[in-house]
Amino acid sequence: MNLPVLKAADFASDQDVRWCPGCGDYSILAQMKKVLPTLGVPREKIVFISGIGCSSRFPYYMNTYGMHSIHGRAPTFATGLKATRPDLMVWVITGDGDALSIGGNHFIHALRRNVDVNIVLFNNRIYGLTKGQYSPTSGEGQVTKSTPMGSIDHPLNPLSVALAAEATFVARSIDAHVKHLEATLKRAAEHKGTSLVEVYQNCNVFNDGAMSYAQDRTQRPENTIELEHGKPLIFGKDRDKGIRMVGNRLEIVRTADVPADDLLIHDEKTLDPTQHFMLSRMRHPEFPEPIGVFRDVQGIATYDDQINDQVAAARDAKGTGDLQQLFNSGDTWEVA
Amino acid sequence: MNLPVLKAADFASDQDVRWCPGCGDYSILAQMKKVLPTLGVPREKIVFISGIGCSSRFPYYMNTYGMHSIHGRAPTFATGLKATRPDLMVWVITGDGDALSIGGNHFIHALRRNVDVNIVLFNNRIYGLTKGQYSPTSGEGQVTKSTPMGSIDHPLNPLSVALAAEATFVARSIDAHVKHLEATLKRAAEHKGTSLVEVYQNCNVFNDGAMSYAQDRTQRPENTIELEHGKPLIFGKDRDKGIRMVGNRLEIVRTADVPADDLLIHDEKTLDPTQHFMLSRMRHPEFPEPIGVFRDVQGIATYDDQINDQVAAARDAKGTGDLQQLFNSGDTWEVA
Amino acid sequence: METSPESSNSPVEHVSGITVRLAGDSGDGMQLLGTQLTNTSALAGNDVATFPDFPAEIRAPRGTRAGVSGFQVQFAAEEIFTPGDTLDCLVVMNPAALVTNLADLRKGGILVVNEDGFNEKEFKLAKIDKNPLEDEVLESSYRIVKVSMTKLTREAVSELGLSVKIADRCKNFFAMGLVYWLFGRSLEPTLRFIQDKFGKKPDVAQANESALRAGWAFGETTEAFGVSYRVEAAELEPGTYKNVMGNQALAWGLLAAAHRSGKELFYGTYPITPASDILHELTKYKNFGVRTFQAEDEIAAVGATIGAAFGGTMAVTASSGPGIALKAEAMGLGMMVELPMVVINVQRGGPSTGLPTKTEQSDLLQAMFGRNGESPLPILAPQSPGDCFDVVQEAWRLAVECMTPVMVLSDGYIANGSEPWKIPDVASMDPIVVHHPDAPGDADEPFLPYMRDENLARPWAIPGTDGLMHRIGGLEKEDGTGNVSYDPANHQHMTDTRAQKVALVAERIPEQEVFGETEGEVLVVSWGGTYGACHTAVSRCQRAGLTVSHAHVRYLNPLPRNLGDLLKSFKTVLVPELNTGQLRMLLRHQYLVDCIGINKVQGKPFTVTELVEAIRDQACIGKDCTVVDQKLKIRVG
Amino acid sequence: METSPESSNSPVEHVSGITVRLAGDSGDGMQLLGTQLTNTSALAGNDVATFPDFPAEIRAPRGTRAGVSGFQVQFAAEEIFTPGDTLDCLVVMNPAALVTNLADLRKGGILVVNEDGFNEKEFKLAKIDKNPLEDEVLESSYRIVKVSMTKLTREAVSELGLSVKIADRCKNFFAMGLVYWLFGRSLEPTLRFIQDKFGKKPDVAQANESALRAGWAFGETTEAFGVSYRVEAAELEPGTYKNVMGNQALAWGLLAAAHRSGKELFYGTYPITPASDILHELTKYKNFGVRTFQAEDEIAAVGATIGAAFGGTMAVTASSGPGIALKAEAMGLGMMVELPMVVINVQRGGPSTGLPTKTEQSDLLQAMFGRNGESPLPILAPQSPGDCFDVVQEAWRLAVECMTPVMVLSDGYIANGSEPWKIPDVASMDPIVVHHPDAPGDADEPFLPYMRDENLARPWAIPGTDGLMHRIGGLEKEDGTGNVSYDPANHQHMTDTRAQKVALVAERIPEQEVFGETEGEVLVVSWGGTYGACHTAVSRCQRAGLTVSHAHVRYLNPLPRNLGDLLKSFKTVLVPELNTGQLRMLLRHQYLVDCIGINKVQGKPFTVTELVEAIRDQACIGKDCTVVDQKLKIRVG
Ligand SMILES: Cc1ncc(C[n+]2csc(CCOP(=O)(O)OP(=O)(O)O)c2C)c(N)n1
Ligand SMILES: Cc1ncc(C[n+]2csc(CCOP(=O)(O)OP(=O)(O)O)c2C)c(N)n1
Ligand code: SF4
Ligand code: SF4
Ligand SMILES: [Mg+2]
Ligand SMILES: [Mg+2]
Repeated sequence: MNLPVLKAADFASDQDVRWCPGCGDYSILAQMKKVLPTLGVPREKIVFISGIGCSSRFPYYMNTYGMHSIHGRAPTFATGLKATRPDLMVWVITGDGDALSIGGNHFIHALRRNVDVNIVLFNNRIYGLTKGQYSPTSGEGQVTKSTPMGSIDHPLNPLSVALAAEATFVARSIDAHVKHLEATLKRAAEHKGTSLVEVYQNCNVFNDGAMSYAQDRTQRPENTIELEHGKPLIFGKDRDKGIRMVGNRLEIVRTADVPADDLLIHDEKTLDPTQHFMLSRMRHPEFPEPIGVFRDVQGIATYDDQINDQVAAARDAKGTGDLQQLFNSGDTWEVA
Repeated sequence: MNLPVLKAADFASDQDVRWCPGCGDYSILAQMKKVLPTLGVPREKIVFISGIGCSSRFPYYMNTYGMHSIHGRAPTFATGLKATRPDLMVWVITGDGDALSIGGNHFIHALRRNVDVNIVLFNNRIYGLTKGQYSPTSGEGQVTKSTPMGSIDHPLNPLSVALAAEATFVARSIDAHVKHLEATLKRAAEHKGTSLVEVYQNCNVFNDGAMSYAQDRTQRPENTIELEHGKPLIFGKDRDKGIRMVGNRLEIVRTADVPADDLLIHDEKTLDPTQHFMLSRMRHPEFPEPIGVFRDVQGIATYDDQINDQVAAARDAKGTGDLQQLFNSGDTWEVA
Repeated sequence: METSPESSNSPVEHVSGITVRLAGDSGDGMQLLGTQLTNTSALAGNDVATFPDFPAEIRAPRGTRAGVSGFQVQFAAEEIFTPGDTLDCLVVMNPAALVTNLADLRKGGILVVNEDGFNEKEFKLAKIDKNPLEDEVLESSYRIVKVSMTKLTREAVSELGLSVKIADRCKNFFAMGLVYWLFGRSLEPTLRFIQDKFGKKPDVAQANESALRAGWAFGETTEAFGVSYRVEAAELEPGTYKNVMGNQALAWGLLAAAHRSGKELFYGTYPITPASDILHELTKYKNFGVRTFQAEDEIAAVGATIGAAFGGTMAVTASSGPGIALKAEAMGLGMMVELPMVVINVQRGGPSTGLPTKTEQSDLLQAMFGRNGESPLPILAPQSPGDCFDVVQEAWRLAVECMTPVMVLSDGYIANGSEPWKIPDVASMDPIVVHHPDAPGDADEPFLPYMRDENLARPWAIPGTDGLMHRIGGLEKEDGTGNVSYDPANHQHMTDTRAQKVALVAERIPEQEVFGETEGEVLVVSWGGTYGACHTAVSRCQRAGLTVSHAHVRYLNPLPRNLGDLLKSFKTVLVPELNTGQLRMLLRHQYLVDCIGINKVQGKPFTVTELVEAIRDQACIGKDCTVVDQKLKIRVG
Repeated sequence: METSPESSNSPVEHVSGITVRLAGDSGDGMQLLGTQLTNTSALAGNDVATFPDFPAEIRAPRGTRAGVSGFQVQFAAEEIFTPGDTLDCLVVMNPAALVTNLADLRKGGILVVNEDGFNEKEFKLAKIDKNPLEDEVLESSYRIVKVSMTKLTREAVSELGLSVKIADRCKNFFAMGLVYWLFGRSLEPTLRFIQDKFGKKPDVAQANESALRAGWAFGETTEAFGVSYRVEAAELEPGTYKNVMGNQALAWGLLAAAHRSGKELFYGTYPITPASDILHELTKYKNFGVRTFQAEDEIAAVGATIGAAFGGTMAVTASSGPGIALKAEAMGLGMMVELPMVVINVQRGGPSTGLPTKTEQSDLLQAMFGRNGESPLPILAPQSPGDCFDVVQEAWRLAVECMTPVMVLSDGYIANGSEPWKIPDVASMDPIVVHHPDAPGDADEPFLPYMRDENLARPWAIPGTDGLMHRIGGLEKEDGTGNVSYDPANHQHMTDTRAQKVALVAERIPEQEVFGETEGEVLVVSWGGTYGACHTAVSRCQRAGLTVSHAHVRYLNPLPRNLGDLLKSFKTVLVPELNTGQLRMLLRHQYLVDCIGINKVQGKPFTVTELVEAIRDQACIGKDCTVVDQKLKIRVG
């Protein structure tokens, strides 16, 4: 069968998009609509499942199947769906509050089970929909509606947590960095197993500019570092700075000052997550923050494959279940 | 005031202990009763809070204040209590199911907030109380009541997760290694901020011997490695093996084959959790499993201190709140 | 030109009350405008009642119908209980606001339109074909006043040299000035507000002030209106007043309860509409010893609350329906360990995520039964924004007296509404007596954490007290000792005791009061936020000659001890609720009285008219009501 | 010596039924013994009913009262519905078992004691001062038979050279042999069981067999009993039978429902007593296409269930009270998105953690109202272990027909109890018709996911279907399109429609049946697991001459359409429940009938005697019941 060639516009639903003007969510929506047509998956085979939050309105805007579920639980719906319908491509759309506050547990369990779904975490470091309370990724001391004297919670690092939870694909991108975002979403879609993409997303109403160091086109080169598998970690507008490892610490060096092979070479494929974890600890302003794919390991069984494999194996071993035979098994007796 | 000198027996409540004969929980209870009298904290200032599970019956057996709460939520009760009563010493007793399955989210949030409570996680890699289903720490392929064809979930590593969640104190010990356990519990008690002690605990009814490689006195030296701050990582009955770092990987070496300063030196105090994370990835049978204190960093503000500091600061700045003044503030008018 | 009500030279008409709605795009600052008008009217001594109504989106698409934000206020020279049904005046800033609000404007009412907002682009956004202002019916049905607000505002601020964008942001102040002129309101409070709020940006402050004065001057100078209106001060109880919103009064009530019981306050919560503002309010009062905890979820919020209560702190948690559902399991524990705390549900439209920004009363049965097993809790509901202040204190008193979690059911309508509130005299507030037992005299006497007093309450012994060490938990506990017990008779006894403890509350709460006769034809029984509409409707019916009484139930569990007899003293019992009949169900069950429901589930409060009609229809069954109907046609109050 | 009932030479007495309880330490294998006796009796054609009762601890401390594990079984030559009230025979393995169980043995009943278990050490563990066997009252009140079971077992297996520990583990088989002899049961099924279970350890198998035979021989040889008993086969409906436990029948019912609807089964759950065994059972049937998901918690379990339902799978979740509380929010979503699924609550003693291993019926109102907002769901309850099989199929049928989650309320008593079950003929089971719409013919015709059929159900369009792409969620949705809607009238309409959809179920379920007259003096109305006790009590009262009828309600929401009229046709309506009156409340509200509750909250089922007395007391008010009372003294059936 020849699939009709789809365009980004074919993925737009008939609903008005209702985010604030200037919200970073628009860009993520746009890049998603660009990526999907390139995957060769028909629209009706795609499902978007979200929790609650500004970000979680996403499914309404996609002309695919979708569920705007309840706060924090999107991964659970996705798990049940994917386990029973492995033929579908399932996306989870979530926010920093949705995924890491109320939903933290489902988040780590989806990752460790390696359910073949793609999680896109819109991290604006704030609760948007409820109008501006701090979130688990808000900075220490951040003043918000619920923290007039500054937040006293130490923020969670979503990528560190994901890596510790046995994630097989972990990446980061930025709303405003559209090409990078598009490419990263595509990589996530292609990974078999749970993929997590953290997207720095500007909430221009309640947390404007919180990540401008990375979003702003002029600041970005100094404050972020684009990861590429097998390539050394180099950054800066003039690509004049790099990262090397000394002992088990990272440090910034001028590329001019050190031999090229002194720089840390990114290896997204290594099974041990320690190096990826180390990259996740690089935080602004001490370090440029890595963007791109931190980890993409293959060959770790997915939950959906395994649950279905066990069904197949059981059928192979015992034959397809026969209800009458089951009922008649064991001790029975006749009453005439 | 001279505090009466207490003995372990003074910490026993009048309730019959009701674990299965041979259960590892007994040893943890015994070591706890040994440690408490050494801390100089009066019994009435100590509170044990647990969730639900065999392990969570612990508070009933302690002659202190206690709460046997609901499944998975013990850290939340502890947080509310400690935030409002910083004068108390609060312990959280939990199981692998309680802390990591239903309670995973509260677990990571307590750690990141660095509430000054001590969490003891009884890890028997099984659900004991509900009679033998697999838990988030059960091994892949493990056959249990709920996984007749073997578990398909990839297990969670509690210490990795804790470290990723910004934990300031992370340790591991073993029910059967009583001296080590006693010392580790004491270290945990002494740490300011959340301390997590994972204890390998044998459930001799539903998962007997699952960790015998570490519990068994004869196997232990080959399969575990006792961490000591500032000391190289050496193990083996004859202390003839060590761990060194090559690139960013760990490997086992014979101490005889390498210069002494080639071995990895344990540093529990370093702020960057990467090295501690790396240690948490050492798993039997590829590696000996580290026991003892992985991480113990000081000076990170605790949640309870900060919440109370903000109250004090507000009082300093604005004076103790005056209700009448508040009510009369802003626009008011008189009706005669 | 001077701009104050006293300086106006236009003809003035005196009226007893006015209902205005201000409607525009959510970016147009309508909520601010409404709040200012409310405060100014309150300061003028009017009784006021408000109803803000805004879109669910943070910034819904500009110009669309979904993006319309409205604020309704009634101010009156007599006591009022609702923000009014039909509008005497509607101010609209754009076409979407016009089409979505016009239906509520009474025939002959004043319609003020920002003409500049009416153009093709806006029509398209609002999904209308042609300019609604061109409709002739408009002119003939209403007193329509078209004002070029955008243009006039730009002119007014032109000399400040601001960008057009910033200049245009002032147009709500222009509208405000106009409205103030129309209703003879003083500009002073708003001028103060502008200084407070924009003082740091003097040009913005100046621009807003200029726009405000320009609006006033426009009213005074042009003859568009001909006449302006005056509403005299209402006769309220003597005292000092201020205007309060429901969630604010609730927060202040918690402060008062803490004060009265000599406790510090712990507030554990997770943000959710429409309860979040309680958090925002309370977290300002750290210097009152308030500790707010924004938890990772609702379960953690209630867990921390129970933990704090165990430690001896006054502990409170709040949420809305979906969050309360999540708290159910832990609330069962709270009830089982018998610790005092207050659990607040600011109800919103349900079920599921429902209609988060809309009001409803559909969580009463969840409050009663939304936990596993037999787990009765006392339940109270405030009747108005100001009443939130009293009800939470009462809830805390009962919680301490009974050693139990107590539920409070507020709702979105009360939470966001406002009314004048008589400031209480703090010094003369009764204390709420809390007792924590001390170490026992005789150390050999075992402490009995489940020994009970005359209210069947157990002692609130707190960690830190020597000799009272004990363990609590969710397994059934032995009477007296509190040890785990599987004994069948003990379980029966404890189940009965917990029920009895709550039932006994009925002995210590006031009897149900009645507005009107205590027996007769029709009794209207209401609860929670519908008080104002029900009260107004009943008094209107009474004045029209119907024999109708009103009982507003504030204690929902247990119900007041005389309520059953009361119900049985009326031929007809009507129960208006913003749900499908939840209190009605409790009444029918408990008293076997065939109550009739008046139910509305539209995310909106009752209008008085709806209720009057429903009451009239029941009261007039089999009667000639011609005279009544004539009287009812005249708007009373 | 041959050991089979036929080979016995002792005098035999025929009786219509026997109630035995086997009690010992939880390490003594009483549950195994009980199960074997049950199965053997069932195979002998008796009707059987069982009641296992074990401690909450995994291995409670040996020898203590808390550690006693009991298993009660009634087997009879006629249809029975309960495991019996008082015991005809009690077998005890240690002093703790004796003191905790003796009260239930009827005067003159047989008491079999393992004498070897009675020594000072054991008395201390059981907290008794002196040897209870020395109490003379014992000898005079019961037919006591003391047997040196431990010693005799050791002797029986001595030649196998096993360790004492292993040898002693066989003593339950000795006891079993003795009991089998006493009631003329065949050893065959148990011998088969021993081979199946211990086949891989031949010496253990041999030891158990030897012990079993030795017990039988002891009964036959000694004259301790004098007489043995025979219970003839009962007259059950013709067919092939097997003995099933409630949770097992429930799991099989789910398999049958999946089969009938041509679906594979997804079961999402989190372990909890007493629901976990459903998971253990279902996970064995992967070759039936069953996928079980042990989630991280109950919320994830129900979430995954909704996800699977969205995908078109037959999806089911189960828990017990505290877990159901956690599912509340998501159940609201399930109701709102109108997807079919089954939610099972195996109720246990509440509130909070309560009494996890005990039975109760106290979650009915939670099922009805335990969610925020107006969120009605159909609710069904099985009446016995075997009935679980039918009820879950019916629940799935309704779920599909209505596109809604349906709740099933089982309980601990049913879940762990067992009874003979007539094996159905799979080939002749009706299909449950499921329809998933196909891609629309006309691609321009927009798909309406909330269009409704005659049952008000919406289409179950599943992902993967071209042209039917749509989005669902928890915000209120527009009629037809399913888009988010804040429209007031739409919210009212959707609220009404969801209620109506559930109400309409009443049209499609059977009318309420009555056992006895359909009008008259007394009607007993029951639901769920109390069926057996109520039915037995009512029939005993009927035979004693009381005019009492019985209506057992299986459909709890909506209630059967004729139920109201039925209730009104009786002078007195009694509602026995293992709670404080939950169905009673629904009936009083709905029908305004002054139902009287018979309530027990002790973690235990009703005894027939309790109910007979309660019914008699009500039925005899103002009457001379001397004759009835005389008749009631005689145990019937
Ligand atoms: C059970 C429950 N609790 C709370 C809420 C209120 N709520 C909705 S979204 C949200 C947080 C949103 O933050 P985030 O996930 O970061 O999304 P954003 O709006 O920033 O995209 C909260 C607290 C809810 N809908 N349900
Ligand atoms: C809400 C809820 N869900 C489920 C349960 C049942 N439950 C009790 S303990 C437990 C797991 C116990 O495992 P773990 O935490 O490892 O403790 P252990 O018994 O092994 O010490 C479960 C599932 C419960 N009590 N409450
Ligand atoms: S509130 Fe913030 S996150 Fe939400 S739509 Fe507006 S800008 Fe975006
Ligand atoms: S079941 Fe396992 S964990 Fe629980 S008490 Fe017994 S041995 Fe210990
Ligand atoms: Mg956010
Ligand atoms: Mg465990």
